[in-house]
Amino acid sequence: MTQAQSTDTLRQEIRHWLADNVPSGWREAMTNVEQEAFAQAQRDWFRKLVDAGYATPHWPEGWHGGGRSLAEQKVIFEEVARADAPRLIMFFVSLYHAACTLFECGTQEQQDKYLPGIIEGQVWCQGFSEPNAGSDLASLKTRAERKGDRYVINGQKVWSTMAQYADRCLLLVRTDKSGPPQAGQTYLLLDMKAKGITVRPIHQITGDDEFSEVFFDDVEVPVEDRVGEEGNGWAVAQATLASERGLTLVELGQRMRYSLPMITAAMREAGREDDASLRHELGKLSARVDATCALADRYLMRRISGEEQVGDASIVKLYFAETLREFTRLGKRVAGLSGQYDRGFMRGATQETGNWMVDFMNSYNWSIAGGSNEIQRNIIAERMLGMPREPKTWKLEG
Amino acid sequence: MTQAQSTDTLRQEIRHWLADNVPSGWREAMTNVEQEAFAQAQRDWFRKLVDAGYATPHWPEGWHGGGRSLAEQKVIFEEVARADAPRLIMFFVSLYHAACTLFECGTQEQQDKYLPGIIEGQVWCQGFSEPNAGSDLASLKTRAERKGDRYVINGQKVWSTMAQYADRCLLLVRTDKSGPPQAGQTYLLLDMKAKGITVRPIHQITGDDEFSEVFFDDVEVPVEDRVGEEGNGWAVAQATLASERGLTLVELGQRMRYSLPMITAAMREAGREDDASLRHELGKLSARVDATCALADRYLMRRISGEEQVGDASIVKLYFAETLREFTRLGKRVAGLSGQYDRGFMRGATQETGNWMVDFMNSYNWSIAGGSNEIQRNIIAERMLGMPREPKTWKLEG
Amino acid sequence: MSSEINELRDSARQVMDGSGLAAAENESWALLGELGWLMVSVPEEAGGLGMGLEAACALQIEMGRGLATAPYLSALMSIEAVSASGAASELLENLMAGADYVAASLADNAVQCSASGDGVTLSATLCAVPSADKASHILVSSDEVLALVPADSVTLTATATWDTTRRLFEVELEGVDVPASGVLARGADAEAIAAKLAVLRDFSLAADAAGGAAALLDVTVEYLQTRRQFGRPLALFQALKHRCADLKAQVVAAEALLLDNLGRLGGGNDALLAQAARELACTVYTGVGEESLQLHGGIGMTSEHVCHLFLKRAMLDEHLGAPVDSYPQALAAALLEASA
Amino acid sequence: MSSEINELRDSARQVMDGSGLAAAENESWALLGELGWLMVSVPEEAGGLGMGLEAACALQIEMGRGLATAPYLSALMSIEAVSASGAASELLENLMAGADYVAASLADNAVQCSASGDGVTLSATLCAVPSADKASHILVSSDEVLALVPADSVTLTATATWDTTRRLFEVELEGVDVPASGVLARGADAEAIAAKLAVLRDFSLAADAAGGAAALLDVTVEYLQTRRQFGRPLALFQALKHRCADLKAQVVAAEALLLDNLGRLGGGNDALLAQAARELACTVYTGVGEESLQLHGGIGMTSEHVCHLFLKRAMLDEHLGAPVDSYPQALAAALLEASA
Repeated sequence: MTQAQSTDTLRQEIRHWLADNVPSGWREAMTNVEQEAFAQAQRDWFRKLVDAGYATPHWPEGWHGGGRSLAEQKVIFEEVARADAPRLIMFFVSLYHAACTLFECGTQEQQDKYLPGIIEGQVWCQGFSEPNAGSDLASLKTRAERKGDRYVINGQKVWSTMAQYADRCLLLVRTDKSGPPQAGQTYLLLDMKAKGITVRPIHQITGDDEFSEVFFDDVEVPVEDRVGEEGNGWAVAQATLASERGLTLVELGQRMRYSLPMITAAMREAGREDDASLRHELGKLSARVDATCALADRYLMRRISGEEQVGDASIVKLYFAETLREFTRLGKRVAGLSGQYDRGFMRGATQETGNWMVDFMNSYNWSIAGGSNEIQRNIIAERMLGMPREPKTWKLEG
Repeated sequence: MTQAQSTDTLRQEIRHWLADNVPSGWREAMTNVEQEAFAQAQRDWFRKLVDAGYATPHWPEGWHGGGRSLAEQKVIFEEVARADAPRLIMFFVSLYHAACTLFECGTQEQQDKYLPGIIEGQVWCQGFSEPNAGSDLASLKTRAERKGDRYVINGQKVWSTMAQYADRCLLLVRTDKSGPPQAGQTYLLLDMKAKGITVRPIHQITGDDEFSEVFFDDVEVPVEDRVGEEGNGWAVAQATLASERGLTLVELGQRMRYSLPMITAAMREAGREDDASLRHELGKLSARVDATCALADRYLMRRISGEEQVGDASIVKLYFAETLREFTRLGKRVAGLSGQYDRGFMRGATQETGNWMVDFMNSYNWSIAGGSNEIQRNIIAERMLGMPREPKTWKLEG
Repeated sequence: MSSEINELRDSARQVMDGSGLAAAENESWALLGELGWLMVSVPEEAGGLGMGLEAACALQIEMGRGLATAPYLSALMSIEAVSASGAASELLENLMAGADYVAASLADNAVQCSASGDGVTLSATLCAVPSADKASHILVSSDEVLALVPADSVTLTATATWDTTRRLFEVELEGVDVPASGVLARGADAEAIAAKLAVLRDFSLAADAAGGAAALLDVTVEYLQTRRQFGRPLALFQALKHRCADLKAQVVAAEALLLDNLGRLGGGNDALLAQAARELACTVYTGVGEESLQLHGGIGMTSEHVCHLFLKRAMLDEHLGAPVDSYPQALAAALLEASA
Repeated sequence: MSSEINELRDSARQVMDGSGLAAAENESWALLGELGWLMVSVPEEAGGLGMGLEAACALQIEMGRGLATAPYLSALMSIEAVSASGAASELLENLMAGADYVAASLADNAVQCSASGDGVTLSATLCAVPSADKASHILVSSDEVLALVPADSVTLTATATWDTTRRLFEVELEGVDVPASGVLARGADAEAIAAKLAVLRDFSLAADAAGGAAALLDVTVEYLQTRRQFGRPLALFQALKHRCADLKAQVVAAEALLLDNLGRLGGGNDALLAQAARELACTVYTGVGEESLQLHGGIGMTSEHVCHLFLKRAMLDEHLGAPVDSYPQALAAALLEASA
């Protein structure tokens, strides 16, 4: 069987499976509900996907569902988008970030200890971002002091997805203040039930609270839960961040493409399907949406063929974020006053709810988080175009 | 008579005068002609305007046509725009830059020596900009060495309007290399017939050649033709640049407003006057054009009332340049393929020729020259919004 | 703008600053009456201050800046309607004092009107009626009729928007009989007043947007000055500086057009002047809102920071008045007609 | 893109580099024939290289990058027409070798066609026909008829555009009688071939734009690296860096869409794939052109610098093919239809 045949077969399989298994009406069911209802729905959907073998295609052969090629993984993401299935928001960190970090950088003991729990549904969260750091990961301030066979943690993390439901946390801490900011960082696996941890949900402007702040007050982590060497945390974190390898943007691009009919529907609802002005913008947008998908696809292909170059990922993310903004902006324009009504928040719905103000606001998740558009532009300018980096030292006038 | 009555009377007067005197069909007559024909037309129009007293309203009372208030000057510029009269491109430097510099900073002897010649039609050019300096006026490199009662000039200037027709030049040179770049500059009045001067017209992308490079090879200037003290040239140059006090942008804004019918005409010609998409853009543009005029007007009023603040002028220029770009872009879109045909160059026509590619390219004169958009943004950010200036010293990484 | 209006604006800013960015509606409504802001544009002979639309807009700029919660524009529209129709002066006095509130829709609505004895029978769904639950009457305005409908004869539905600084309602009239005493004007008179109300509405929305945009830009620049990243203040990064400069130019331009067009009122093209001001100011406000959120980064995504309040108000302002795209269409139509 | 096509593209770039940015038309035309570039997309059974539209576009990208002067697209359209109609193989051979040139219009044109004996009588004004003065025949294509008209039976008018890298003509046919031998196809066959020609044309314009945009951005970044102002290289200013980064993302996106859509050909929506690629690439090219001129400052305004050549070609590319605004309209119509 050729590779193309194999992905075609998989595509048919998962398409049928999704048709039978995607919870019907999940968007409506997730509107204006408490977070626990969403968490339960996530657990149910996780169980189904895991059991069917579609949640762990990127795990090594031998693990349940594992051993799929990147091309096959892409098919799964595409079909999930096509079926408008829920995203596994609560388990993304465990399935991708935690698992890939363990496979790449963890010891055999760590793998044996944690990977089975992930398949069983343990929730992990990420503890990288800090307040007032924005996209400046290197400025990390949360301290870990070595005391015997433990690290003692003090500090604060922020923007941790579903941290209030998390069993464990991928934690990046500072163990050494001397030297350049990227050095002196250490990577720990933290038990979220440990003493001294406080989780406080962040109230977002959409009404959502999927992100949290996490506070650490003398929290102890055994040394055996350190990944990599002390001081090598930055490198391990890069492995974590690279774990989804562009699959998310393949999925999000496809979701956006499949959502274009939301705009045509809104035009019809407003009786403006023949409005040349809206059609002009819609046509321009549709070419951009197609280009977003093409970029994401080609990026993944380059990863598969090992031709990825520095900055490629930045272009995909920047272009997606800007196109998504335009997408939601046009929807908002078409919807008019009715698009301004607060119809409640749909949990886990990303930015394709048709509640245009929510979709518009959620589009900022992609232009700000995970390296803002501004950071991506720096990377593209400096590392692809070879323009000089921001000066390291500088002095103001006067 | 109140001020409002006085400007109303003037408005009626000049409106009638322009109706009788604007050379009919001047745009057609200036299309695809040699520069000498344009120069002659400028001379003729200059003579008419001077004789009628409309060329020197900003000169002090006692001079022919002088003693008009800024409000009255504004009326003249507005009516010239409304009548689509030619701009006095070849004489703008003499009437405004040279004259105002002499009135403000010149000695009595210099005023007596040069001002009558200006009224008689002497052409002046400006020698401020230098190659590779862009908007960085302070980086001035053209040298002047004092030798007895003369300065000896060596170097090069660029972007000098109609320099090949100029009798004299307002020249900014460096007399001292030590100290900060804005110091050590000296302001001279140069005889363009002096030995050692070479003028080379610049071929512009529009086919025009109204700007020139000017080369100086041991050119001598008598010390009595220095304006202000040696080393004080920067301050004198500021007086030169401030001389038109926002009147140009009042005129250009009005010209743009009066040119909006060029776009509606193009829509009709293309049979697209009912196209909602074009109407949408036209409507948005028209609000911006109105705002450009409002900005220019209010800026001038603040100058009159002494309330001008630093950065005000930058906003007017930046907003005009960007709106003009949009104006020409929309015209180009409406005109379609026919807008791409090279219909020849119309001399002295600024950017309202309806030959949309020319108008589009000419719009860059306003976003690049006289302090580029980028410089204006720096000024607005730093001096109005109080954001930090670009670091004075800096060091690249690595 | 005259010095009288400049003074009014300065004092308004002090008031708005005093009550914080967004005083509670009850509190600020009482203040509106006390300060006489509801009577600024009513002619002196009708008991008002006679300072015209310029004064009302000056106040609205400051209320936009301060994210005011009181239904000022709606109240002004009713006051204008009552004043223009020459109706009972007692009602007008109560309205100007803030003792009574008649709510007006901030949207374009279809109204069905039929004669019924001396009065009329009205059916309509009025959108975007602010604080209708506090109103004694609802103003119904169309090109046919201008009427006051008692609040207890209509059905109110709260239509919450994302902008929590204002409370909008949908008002349903199902064949409501209005006696002659409730009919302020009919026919050409009603049409003329409806046109005046649209001018007031569009200019006021422009003013709210101009004020809000300016305030939000201030907030954003201050944030960039304070916040450090990569070892330096964000305000040092030229890319961010240039974006702020562009926003500043747009904000100043929107205010310039607003004030300039207010100064040109009465020349026979009031509707267009208002529409142009509204179009530009609301476009600028949403643009500033969009950019400001991005420039704030994560903190702007939290409801703790004030940024989103401006953004949401900007978005709602843009969709109040006539349908958003009708503004550029109207401006273009006028140009095409003028050059026909 | 297959490795075969990558190789073709690499070699094309070497050729274009070798002949400078814009080789003279005569010179480069001869080269086109020699290198076999005119036969890349002709099926092997018809004597071509059978590498499809992807190969033609790969070459066009490089020709856009190098501001090529030869009428490649026009020639390819004629070759495609002759090849698709199965006409005399001798003609096809000559065309593929570059020994003969049949010029095709790069615009949409109205053609009047009436039967005349075995042949047809044609009247039309064909716009944007490149290098028509060098052609033996003019290709006339419509939904009714596909024909070759001898160049001596038409009137040519040079229509100089600002883009001096290409020479366009208007071709006037006033009731020209074309014998049956000159009629390549009629009715449904003609319509099908016209549709194929439009796909070739739109993809090729996209390719020219994608190549030109990438090259111009390179030129611009290099300029910023070299040029110093205020004591530092312009490339150090973050505001300029960010603008270049945005352009880079757009250029890469336009090429991605072009190549992706080429890879999807044959699925029944070829026209839309071509239109989307054309729409995005030409929009990006003009955008890069506009920004590049600004980023170059004064030097970009002089004809000494290469910047304006790209800008003018970008603007012309955008107005070749169907009318500029018809592209987004077509894409929107397809979406509305699909969701009806």
